[in-house]
Amino acid sequence: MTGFATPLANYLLLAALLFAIGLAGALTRRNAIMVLIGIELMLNAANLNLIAFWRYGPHPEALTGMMFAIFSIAVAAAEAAVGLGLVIAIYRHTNTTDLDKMNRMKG
Amino acid sequence: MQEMISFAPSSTSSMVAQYLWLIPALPVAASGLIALLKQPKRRTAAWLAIGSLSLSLLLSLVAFGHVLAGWTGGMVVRETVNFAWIHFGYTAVDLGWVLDSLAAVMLVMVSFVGLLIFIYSVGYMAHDENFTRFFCFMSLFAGAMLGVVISNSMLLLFMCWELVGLTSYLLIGFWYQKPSAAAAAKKAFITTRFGDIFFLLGIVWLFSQTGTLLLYNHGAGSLEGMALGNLVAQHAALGLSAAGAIGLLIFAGAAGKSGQLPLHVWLPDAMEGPTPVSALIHAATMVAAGVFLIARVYPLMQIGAQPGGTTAALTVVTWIGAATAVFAALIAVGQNDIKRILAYSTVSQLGYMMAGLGLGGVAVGMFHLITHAFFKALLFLGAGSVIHGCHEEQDVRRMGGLKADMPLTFVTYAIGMLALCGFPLIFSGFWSKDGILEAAKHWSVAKGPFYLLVFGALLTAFYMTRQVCYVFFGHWRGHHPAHESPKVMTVPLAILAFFAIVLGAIGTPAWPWFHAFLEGRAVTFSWHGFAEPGLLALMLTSSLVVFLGLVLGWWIYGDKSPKPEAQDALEHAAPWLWAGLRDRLYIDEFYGVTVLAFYAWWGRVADWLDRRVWGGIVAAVAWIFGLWAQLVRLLDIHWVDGGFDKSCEELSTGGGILASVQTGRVQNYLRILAVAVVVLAAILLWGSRP
Amino acid sequence: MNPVFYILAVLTLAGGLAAILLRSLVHSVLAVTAAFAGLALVFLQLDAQFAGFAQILIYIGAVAILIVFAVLLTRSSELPKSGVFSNTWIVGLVIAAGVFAVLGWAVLESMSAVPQQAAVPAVTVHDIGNALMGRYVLPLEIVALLLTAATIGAVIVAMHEKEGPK
Amino acid sequence: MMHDGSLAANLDQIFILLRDWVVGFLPAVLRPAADAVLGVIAIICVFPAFFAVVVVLERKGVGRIQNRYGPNRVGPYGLFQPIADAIKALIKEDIVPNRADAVVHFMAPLVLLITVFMSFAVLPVGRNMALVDMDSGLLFFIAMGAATELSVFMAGWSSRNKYSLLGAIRAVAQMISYEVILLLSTVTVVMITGSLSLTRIVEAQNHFTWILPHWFIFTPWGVAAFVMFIIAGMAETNRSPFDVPEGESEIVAGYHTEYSGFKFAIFYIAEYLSMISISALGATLFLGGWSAPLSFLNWVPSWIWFFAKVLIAMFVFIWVRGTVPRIRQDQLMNFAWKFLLPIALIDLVVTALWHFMGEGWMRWMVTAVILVACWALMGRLEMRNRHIGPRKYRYAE
Repeated sequence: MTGFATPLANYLLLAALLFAIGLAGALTRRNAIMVLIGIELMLNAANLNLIAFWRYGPHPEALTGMMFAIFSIAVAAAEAAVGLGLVIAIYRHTNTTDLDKMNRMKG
Repeated sequence: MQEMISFAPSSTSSMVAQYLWLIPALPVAASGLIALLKQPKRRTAAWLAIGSLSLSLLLSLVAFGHVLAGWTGGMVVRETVNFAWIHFGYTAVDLGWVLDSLAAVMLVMVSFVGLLIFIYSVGYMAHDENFTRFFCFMSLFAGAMLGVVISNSMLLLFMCWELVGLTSYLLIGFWYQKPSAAAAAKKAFITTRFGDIFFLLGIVWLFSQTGTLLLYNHGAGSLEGMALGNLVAQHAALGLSAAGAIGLLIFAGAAGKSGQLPLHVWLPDAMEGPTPVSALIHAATMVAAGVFLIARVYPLMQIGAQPGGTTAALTVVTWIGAATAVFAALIAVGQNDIKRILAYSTVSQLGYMMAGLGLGGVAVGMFHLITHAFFKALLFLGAGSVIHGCHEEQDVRRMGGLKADMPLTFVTYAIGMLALCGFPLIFSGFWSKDGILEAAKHWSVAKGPFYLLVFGALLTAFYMTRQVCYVFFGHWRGHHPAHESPKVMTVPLAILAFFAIVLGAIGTPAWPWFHAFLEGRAVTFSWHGFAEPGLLALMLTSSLVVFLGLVLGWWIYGDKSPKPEAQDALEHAAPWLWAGLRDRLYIDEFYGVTVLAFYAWWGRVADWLDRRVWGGIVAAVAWIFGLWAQLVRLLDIHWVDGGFDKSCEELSTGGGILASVQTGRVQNYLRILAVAVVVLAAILLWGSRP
Repeated sequence: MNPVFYILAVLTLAGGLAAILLRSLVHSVLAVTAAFAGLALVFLQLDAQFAGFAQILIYIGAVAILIVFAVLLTRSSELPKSGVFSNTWIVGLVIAAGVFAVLGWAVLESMSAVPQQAAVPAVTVHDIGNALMGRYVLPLEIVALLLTAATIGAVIVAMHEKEGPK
Repeated sequence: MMHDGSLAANLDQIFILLRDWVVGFLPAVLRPAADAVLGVIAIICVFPAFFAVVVVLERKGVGRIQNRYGPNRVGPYGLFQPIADAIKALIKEDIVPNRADAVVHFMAPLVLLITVFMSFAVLPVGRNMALVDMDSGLLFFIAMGAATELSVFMAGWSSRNKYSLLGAIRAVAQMISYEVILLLSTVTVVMITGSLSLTRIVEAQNHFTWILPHWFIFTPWGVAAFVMFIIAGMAETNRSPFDVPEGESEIVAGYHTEYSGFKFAIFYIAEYLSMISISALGATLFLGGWSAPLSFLNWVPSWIWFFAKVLIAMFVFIWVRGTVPRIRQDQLMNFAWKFLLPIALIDLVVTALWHFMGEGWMRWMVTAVILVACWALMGRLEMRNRHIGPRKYRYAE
C-alpha cells in the first residue's frame, strides 16, 4: 500500500482539518455524547500526526511515533469508557444529556 | 538477651556460665506472659509459672553440678560474664553475672523452695479471683531474686534488689481491699527504701573509689586485691576505713531487707499478705537476701582484719544481729497471731544469721540461712495449712487440738518446730545454730553475743512450744470444725520436712561439707571434728537450753486449753512485762512519736510554704498575665479583627467576580481552552518567523 | 500525485463532517465510524499496518459500540425538540475555524522545514513487539494498569445504585 | 516442498500457475492490480460455493440428528436445495418497514458481507496461496470480525422493532464478550510462533517427527486454546447453543426480524461465511492449515487438506448445533467472563511456561497438569455458586 510520494504536508493538513472538525463538533453540539465523539475525532487527528511524523521522520526504525500513537489509542479507549460512564451517570440523575441544561457547577 | 551473649567477652567462662542469665530470665518472661493473660485463665498461668520455675531449678542444678565438679576437681570455681551496658565518656556502666559456690547454693535453694511454694499456692489460692495476678507477681519475684543471687555488678544487684522490694510490696498488698494490707505494704516499702538509701550511697561511694561496679572481674573487680587494698588504705570518719564504712552502708540496706534492728518493724506487718507469700518472701528468700548480700560483699567487711581478729564493721554486724535475735524472740513470746509469732521468730533467726556472718564468716551464716529457709518455709506453709483448715482463723487462742484433725500438718509442723528450736542431733537447725554458737564462743572481742544468742535459743524453744501447744494440743476452741488441707498443699510440706531433717547432715563438725564447699577447701570425714576443745560441752549446753525451753513451755501451756478470752499464763505472773511483749516493746509507738511526728510537722511546714509563699508568687504572676491578656484582647477585637473582616469581605467580593466566569458549562471551558491554544500557537509562530 | 490518499482523505473528512452535522445521534455515530475506518486506511497507506488494524479493532470494534450503547442507554436516539446545536454554536464554529487557520498556517509555514519524502521504513510487527516488550515495557504496563483502572471506574460510575453494571 | 516440475507440485500450485498464465496476457503495468482482482474473484466464487455445500450438509446432517430426512426433493438427494433457496430469496419481495431508517437498513447487510469477505483475504488457502500475505494478518482478521458487530447493531436499530433492537443488543454484547476469549486463545499461538502472519504460523506447524505433524492442537495449551477458540467462534457467529440473539422462542428472529428477500439472504450467507472463516482460522491456527496430517501424505495438494479441515470444523459446528440446547443470556455471560476468561489467561501463562521450559516430556507433564487442575477447580467453583450448571426445570404441577 505504499503511496508514490504524498508529501507530508497533506497528511498534516488532513489532520488539522479533522481536528478542527472535531473541535467544531465538540463546541457546537448540545449532546454530551456528541462532545465525546468530537474529542475522539481530535484524538484521531493527533494520532494521524504522530504516525505521519513517524513515517517521514529521520528514524522510523526507532518506532517512537508509532508507539506514541498506539498508546494514545489505548488511552483514548479508556477515556471513552470513563467519559461515557460519566454521561450515563449524569443522565441517571438529571434526565438529560443536554449540556446547556447542565450548569449545576455555576459559580 | 541476645546482645548480652554477644557482649559476653570472657572466653574463659564455660557454657553454663554463658547461659546463666536464663535462670532469672525464664520466670521474668513467664510473669510477662501471665500479665498478658485474661483473668479466668488460671490453669495456663499456674502452668507457666511452675513450668518456668522448674526449668530454672533444672538449670540451677546444672550450674550447681558444674561448680561441684570444679570443686571436687580441687579448684575454686568463680566464673564471671561481664559486658558494658552504657558507655559514657571513658567510663562504662558494667553489668554481669557470676557463678561461684555461694551463688550456686543460693540458686538451688531459692528455685527449689520457690517451686514447692508455687505448687503449694496453687492449692492455697485456688478460690482467689486474682489467681493469675498472684502468679504473675510471684514469678516476677522469683526472677528478681534469682537475679540478685547471680548478679556480679553492684548496679544489676541493686536493680534486682529493688525489683524484689517492689514485688514484696505488691504481694503484701495483694488483698489491697483490706486497709491493713495496704498499710502494711506501704510500711514495708518505705522502711526497706530507708535502708536502700544507705545501700545506694554505699554503691556510689564504692564506684567513686574503685571506678568499677563489678564485684569480680579477673582481679579488676571491686572485691578483689588491688581495689580492696586502696579501700582499706584510706580512712573515713571515726576510725573506720573506707572499706568498713562502705560495708556498714551496705549493711544498712541489708538490715532494711532482713528486718534487723531497728528496721525490723515492717516484717511482722508483712504477714498481711497471703501465707505462701509470707513463706516465700518473708521467711525463705527475700529476707535472706540481706544476709546473702553481706555474704556477697564479705571481703569488703573482712579486709584489714588481723588473723583471728575482726573489723569494726563485722563487730557492728555481730552486735546488731545478736540484739535482734534476742529482741525479736522476746516479742514473739507475747504474740497470739500464728503468723506473727513465726514472723518474729524469722526476725530473730535472721539476727542469728547476721551474727553468724559477723562471728564465724560466710559459711556459718549461710548454712543457717539455708537450713532456716527450709524449715521456716515449712513452718509458714504449715501455718497456712492450719489457717486454711480453720477457715482463715489466725488467732492461736481460737484453735487447739488440731493434731487429731490435721495429722499430716501436725507432724510436719512439729518437725519444722523442732528444727527451729534446734532439737539436738536429728534436726538441721541444731547443727546450723550450733555452728553459730560455737563461733560466738570463740569470738575474741567480747562474750556478750554468745550469752545473748544462748538466751535467744532458750526463748525460741519456749515460744515455739507455746504456739504448738495452743494450736495442736488441748481441745478445739474455734467455731467450725477444722479439716485437713488438700494433697497439693500437704505434699510440699512433706518434702520440706524431709529436707528440714536431712540438711543438717551436710554441716556437722564431723563432716563440714557445706563450709568446705563455700570456702573451696577439701573436706574429709572424721569423728575428730567433735574432738575440738569445748565443742562437746557446747553442744551439751545448747541441747540443755533447748530442752529447758521445751519443758518450760510445756509446763506453762501444756495440754490445758484455756478460754480464748482468758488471760495468758505469763500475764498472771508479770502483767507489765507481758504488756510490753504483747505491744512489741513499743517500737512502733516510739517511731510514731519520733519519726512520724517529725514528718508530719515537716509536712505541715511544707504545706504552709506551698499555700502562702509559693502560692502567693504563682497567683501574682497569674494576675499579671491575666491583665496582659485583657490588653491583648482589646487590641484583637478593635484593631486586628476589624482589618481581618475587611480583607475577608474584599476576598469574597473578588471571588464573586471571578466566580461569574465559572458558567458551569463544559463547552465554555472548551472554548476558552481552544482560544488560549490559538493565541499561544500564534505567538509562538510569530516569534519563530525568520 | 496519489489518488488513493485523496479518496481516503475525502472519505475521512466526509465522515467527520457528517458526524457533527447529522441530527440523529446514531447516524453521527455511524458517520464517525466511517471516519475512523478512513483514518485506519490512511494509516495503512502510511505503512503503519499495526496501528491501522489496532485503530479498526479498537475504534470500530470497541469505542463505536460503546458510544452506541451510551446513546441507547441515554435515549438520545430520538431527536430532541430544541435543536441539536447549542444556542451559541456560532462562537464555537468561529473558534474552530480559528484553530484550523492557525494549524494550517503553521503547516504551510513549516512546509520547507519538514521532509516531504522518505524511504519506506522496514518495520515488521516483530520489531513492534520487541519494542513493546523491550524499550516500552514500562509504558505498556502503565497503560495496562490505566485500562484496568478505567474499566473498573467506568463500571462503578455507570453502575446503578441497586442493580449491577450494564 | 519447493516448486519443481513434478506432477504433484504442479497440482499443488495449479491455481497459482493458472493465475500467472492468465495475467501473462496483460501489460506489466496492470499485472499487480490484475493479480488482486483475480484473487478477489476467486474468493467471491469459491467460498459461496463452499457455503452451498455446507448448507446442504447442515440441513441433511441436522435432519439425521433430529431423526428426519431433511431436504430430499430438489435434485438427487436434494443436492440442489441451496440453488432453489437462492432463487426463492431473489424473487421474494424486499420489505422495508415504513418507519425504518432506510439507508442504515440497507447498508447493514452490505457492511456485514463486505467485512466477512475481507477477512478471507489473509487466509492461506494453500501453499503460498494467501491473497495478501500480511505481516499482521491475524490482527486484520480479528479487526474485520470486530467490524461485523456494528453492522449487526445497524440492522437491529434501523428496523424500528423492539425484537430487532433487543436481538441486536444481545448479539453485540455477546460478540464483545466472546471476542475477548477468541483473541486470547489465538494469542497463545502467536506467543509460540512469534508472528502474526498466518502463512508464517502455518509454516511453523508444517514439520513432522517421524510421521506425526507438529500441529498446535497436539499440545496441552493448544488443546485448551482450540476448545476455547471453537466455543468463542460459535458465540461470535451466533450459532447454537449461543444463538440467543436470534432465539425464535423469545425474540422472533433477532436483529434480522425485519429483513426479507435478498437482504435476508445476504445475512444468511454472511452468517455461514463468517462461520466458515472462523473455522478456517481455527484450522489455520491449530490444525496446521494446509499442511498434511501425515508426512507421507505430502503429495496430496495442500488446498485439499485445507478445505478438508474446514469441512471437519464445519461438521463440528453442525453437530453441536444439532445436539446442545440453547443457554440463557446470564449463563452465557457468566460462562464467558467467569469461566472462559480465567482459563484463557491461565492458558497464556501455561504457554509461556511451555515456551521457556525447553524440550522434553517434563513440560508436557507440567502444562497438562496445571491446565487440567485449573479446569477442574474452576468448574467445581462455578457449579457450587450455580452461575453455570444444570438448570432446574419446574414441570407443570
